[in-house]
Amino acid sequence: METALTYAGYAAAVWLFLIGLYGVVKARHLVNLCLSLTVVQSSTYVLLTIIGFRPGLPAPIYTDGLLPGSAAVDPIVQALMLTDVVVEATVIALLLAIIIKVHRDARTADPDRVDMMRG
Amino acid sequence: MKRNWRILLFVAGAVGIAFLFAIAAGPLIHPRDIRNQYAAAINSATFAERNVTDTVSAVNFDFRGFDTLGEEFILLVSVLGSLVLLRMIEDRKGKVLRDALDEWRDVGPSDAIRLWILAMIAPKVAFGIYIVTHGQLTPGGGFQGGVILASAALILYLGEGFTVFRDVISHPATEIVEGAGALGFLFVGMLGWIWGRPYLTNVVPLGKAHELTSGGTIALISLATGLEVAAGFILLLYAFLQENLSPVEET
Amino acid sequence: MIYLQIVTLALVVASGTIVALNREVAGQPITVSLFGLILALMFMVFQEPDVALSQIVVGAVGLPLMILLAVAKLRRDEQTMQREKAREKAPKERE
Amino acid sequence: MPLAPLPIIVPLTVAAVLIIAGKHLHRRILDSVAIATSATVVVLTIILTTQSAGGVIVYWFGDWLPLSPSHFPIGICLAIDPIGAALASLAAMLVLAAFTFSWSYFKSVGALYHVLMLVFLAAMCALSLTGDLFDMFVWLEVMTAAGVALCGYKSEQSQSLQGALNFAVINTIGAFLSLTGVALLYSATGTLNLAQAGRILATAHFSERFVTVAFLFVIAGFLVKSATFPFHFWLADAHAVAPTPVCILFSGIMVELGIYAVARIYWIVFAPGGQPSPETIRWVFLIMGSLTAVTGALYCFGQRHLKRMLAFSTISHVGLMLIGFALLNSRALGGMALYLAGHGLIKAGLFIAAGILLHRFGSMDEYDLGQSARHLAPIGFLMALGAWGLAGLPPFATFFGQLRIDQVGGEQHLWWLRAVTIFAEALTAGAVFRFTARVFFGFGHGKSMLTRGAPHLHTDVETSGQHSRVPAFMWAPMAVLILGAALIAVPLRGPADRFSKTFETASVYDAAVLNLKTPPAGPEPYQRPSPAHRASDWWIPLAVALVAFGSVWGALFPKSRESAFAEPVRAGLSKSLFVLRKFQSGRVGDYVAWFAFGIAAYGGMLLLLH
Repeated sequence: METALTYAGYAAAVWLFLIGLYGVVKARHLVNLCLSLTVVQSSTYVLLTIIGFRPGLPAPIYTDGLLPGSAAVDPIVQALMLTDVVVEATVIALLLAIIIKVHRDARTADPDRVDMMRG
Repeated sequence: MKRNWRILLFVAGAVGIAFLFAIAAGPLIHPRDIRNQYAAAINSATFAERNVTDTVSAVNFDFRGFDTLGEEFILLVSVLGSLVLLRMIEDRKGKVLRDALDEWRDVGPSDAIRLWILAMIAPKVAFGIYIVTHGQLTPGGGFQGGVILASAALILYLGEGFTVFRDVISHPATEIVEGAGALGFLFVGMLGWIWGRPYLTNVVPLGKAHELTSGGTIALISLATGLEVAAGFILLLYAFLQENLSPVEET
Repeated sequence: MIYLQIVTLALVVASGTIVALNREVAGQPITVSLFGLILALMFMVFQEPDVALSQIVVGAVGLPLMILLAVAKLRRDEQTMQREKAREKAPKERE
Repeated sequence: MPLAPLPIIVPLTVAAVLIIAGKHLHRRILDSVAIATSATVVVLTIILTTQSAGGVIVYWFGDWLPLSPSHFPIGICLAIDPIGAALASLAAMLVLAAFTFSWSYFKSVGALYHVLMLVFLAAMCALSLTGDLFDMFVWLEVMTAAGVALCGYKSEQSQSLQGALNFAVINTIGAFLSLTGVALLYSATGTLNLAQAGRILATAHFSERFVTVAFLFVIAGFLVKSATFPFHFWLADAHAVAPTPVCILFSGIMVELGIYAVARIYWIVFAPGGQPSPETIRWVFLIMGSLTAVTGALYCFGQRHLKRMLAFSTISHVGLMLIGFALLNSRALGGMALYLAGHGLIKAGLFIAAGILLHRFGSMDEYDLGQSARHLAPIGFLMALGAWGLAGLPPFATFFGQLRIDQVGGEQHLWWLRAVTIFAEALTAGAVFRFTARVFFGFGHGKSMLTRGAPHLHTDVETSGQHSRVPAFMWAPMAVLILGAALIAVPLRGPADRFSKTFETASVYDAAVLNLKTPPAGPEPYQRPSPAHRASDWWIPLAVALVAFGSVWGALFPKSRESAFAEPVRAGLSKSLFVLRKFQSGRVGDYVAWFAFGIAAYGGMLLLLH
């Protein structure tokens, strides 16, 4: 049963990665392109979650009841994700700011019509 | 390239990538013991060595604090980049700025409702501070608490409009807080040098477990991070809000 | 517990797919916020309260707000451009 | 106090202070502080380079040494070897040059420009010094974020930021795939430390398919950053919008750091276990490196905008560096290191020349400028010297580097590599020669057929002050950089050979990082190849010079002589350029499709080529 969960999580991560990329490739609007990136990013969260999860073990918070130092789920992947969640939000904000600027200059939000850099 | 060709190219690539993922699943599906060694080492070391109950905060601000330093600077640079991009478009200093919400404020809510909205700021700030300062004990810490603190500023905007928000936030001051947060992190890291230990060494007394003062530098770095994250998100909010306002002619 | 976990994974996949494939722009802040909440739920049921808290405050509130404001800004710019275009056209028609 | 973390901490601290105090400081003070900081980092990294010559310097943050009986690392370390430290010092030198160039003349918004550049510097140093896999990813992201912010920096002018958008999107996606790879590797080895991961992969016997895929995913973000085929599209777009000082860093060092990271990850993590097999790595990267070198050179010759031309030339040279890595030989790697240093300095000098043209004439377009720069002959002379260096001709470091790579290629019976080298170097240098000859010396009439269809970009003036003269703050760093690329060559040859051997020896690195009790035998002493062997490749620079001269002549005087030989060559080149230009579409969707396809292609090759 635990293996099934791992399979499911892994498949979910792969799916999110590819569907997010697909969203970027076919986006008709710069905002959608940018948001598809968050989907790609969430695929890494799902993957890290699956890697860090230990069936039946509690969260690594040793406050009440949990004996300090006893086995728990993996805290490292959580630390990696925790900072990433906050930081990537600001990166997305930076992208949105660029999009506002690009839209103003190119007078369109269709990524396929913004192509002054050809050749 | 035509769109169809592009999609074809992508689908070919995506099928390949899916295949690559499929053949790389082995160690994940059938884990070996070595996978757990880092986690186990950290889980047992955190409480014993640092008197901290939230292991994740300990990893973030102590064991792998150098990563977090990098992440903080991603945040800082992205915020500054957004400010550069958005701020230059128009200079609207000193002008009265209004948006759709302002019209609602004019006719809609009575002072009582506005008071209610503003009254929510206090618990929100308190909650944010709680989350920032209790990161070493319970889930939370500078990153989460910082965002909560920033959302208190959002309430200020909802209640009082952009002009008041701008005056309270006063953009240069917030930028200074942002820099101070980053500098605080760097400075706490340097404390180790005074004791002749490596950078980011936890040299502050570790305190008693389950108490607010536990964890030494973990709590301090969490605090600095909280400042920086809060200021960063407020600045982003400020920049994006300002984009949506039009200056009014003063009559 | 394990069924709950599988269900949340399915929800994550479904909402992520919606975000990636949605052609609408106006509705995106809502879908992204929903996606953020579901991710937070997933972190919760996989014993990651720290990440869940982080995801709730950022993914369900902070990020959608930025998106909302950016989309609103794009629409305002669009309107300004159309007005300018109309103004450029107008004198020609009179002639 | 050990110096190890200072190249990272010092610029970050100054950046944080400038955020707080920068608004109230005079522009000259800001510039002086920034120059002083980067000069300090140059000194620090040079000291670190010499110190690490005695052995890898290891520095554990937070005093978290590896656990004592098991040697298991739980913290993050800097692991500094001479090559990494030298790379950091190259980065610091280029930042110093960039700050000097932008002295007071470059339009600046408060202190933000200085803050972003200093954070960029810290990230480059951290990436070249760190010994932790996730840490590499973090600093890669810092570089991306700072780079994007610096691209958008000129945004008060009406310039499209589309290049910045392409840069941000494709690099972010690459970084996510890298993170996925790091996660997969962690799922198997349970560690994020480079040395420890390498040791576990060497002993734990994971399936070769898994290790191959993990390798590919981990390096994906760095391959994108290094702008190798087919992930190279974003680089030219980013250069077109980036201000000149930022271009110096993009072309001179950021892209090369991608190659460095690939080499570092391969040699420490994957080489000890022998998976993917060295033979596979060699062929895959030889193929991709050659493709990068050839396409980059073609694109480069087909440009009329100087910055874009130089950007494509960077792509081509990165391809040559990738070949240097792919030969999996310490002499070739030493050659690559020499080449990297020489190329970084020369390219930075050439970008300063572009900045000078923009400052004086408000344009960087070959045909718009016409012969307007004829009275700036000294600058033109320096630029021609730079092109000479790009061609890999003596006495530049690129010459010695390329010679090593070609010699090793000859030893491995890969004779066709010389054709790739000659083609890439001749065309990239030829393009710059052509530009110089036309703009500075007034040669040539008529437009070259090969630049037909090249974008005609408008570039906004980015400097203020008197535009009628070229301040010393601009031409002096250019002269120093280009002459420096020649002066470093001879003294650096020996160390490059010796320390590339250290770079490739994972056992020494592991022993230092993990504090292993029984230090394994050091790297076998480096042996110079016999002089007879070395002499055999001296004809290559001559061939490069001849081909470059031919290409320049053909491009400057298109109608002069319709020879039976030149015409088919010209037609062939222009046809392949016509096709290539379609791929360089400027649309980020296309680039992402190429990314997916490229990753799948890499994967296919890594799995199938044995």
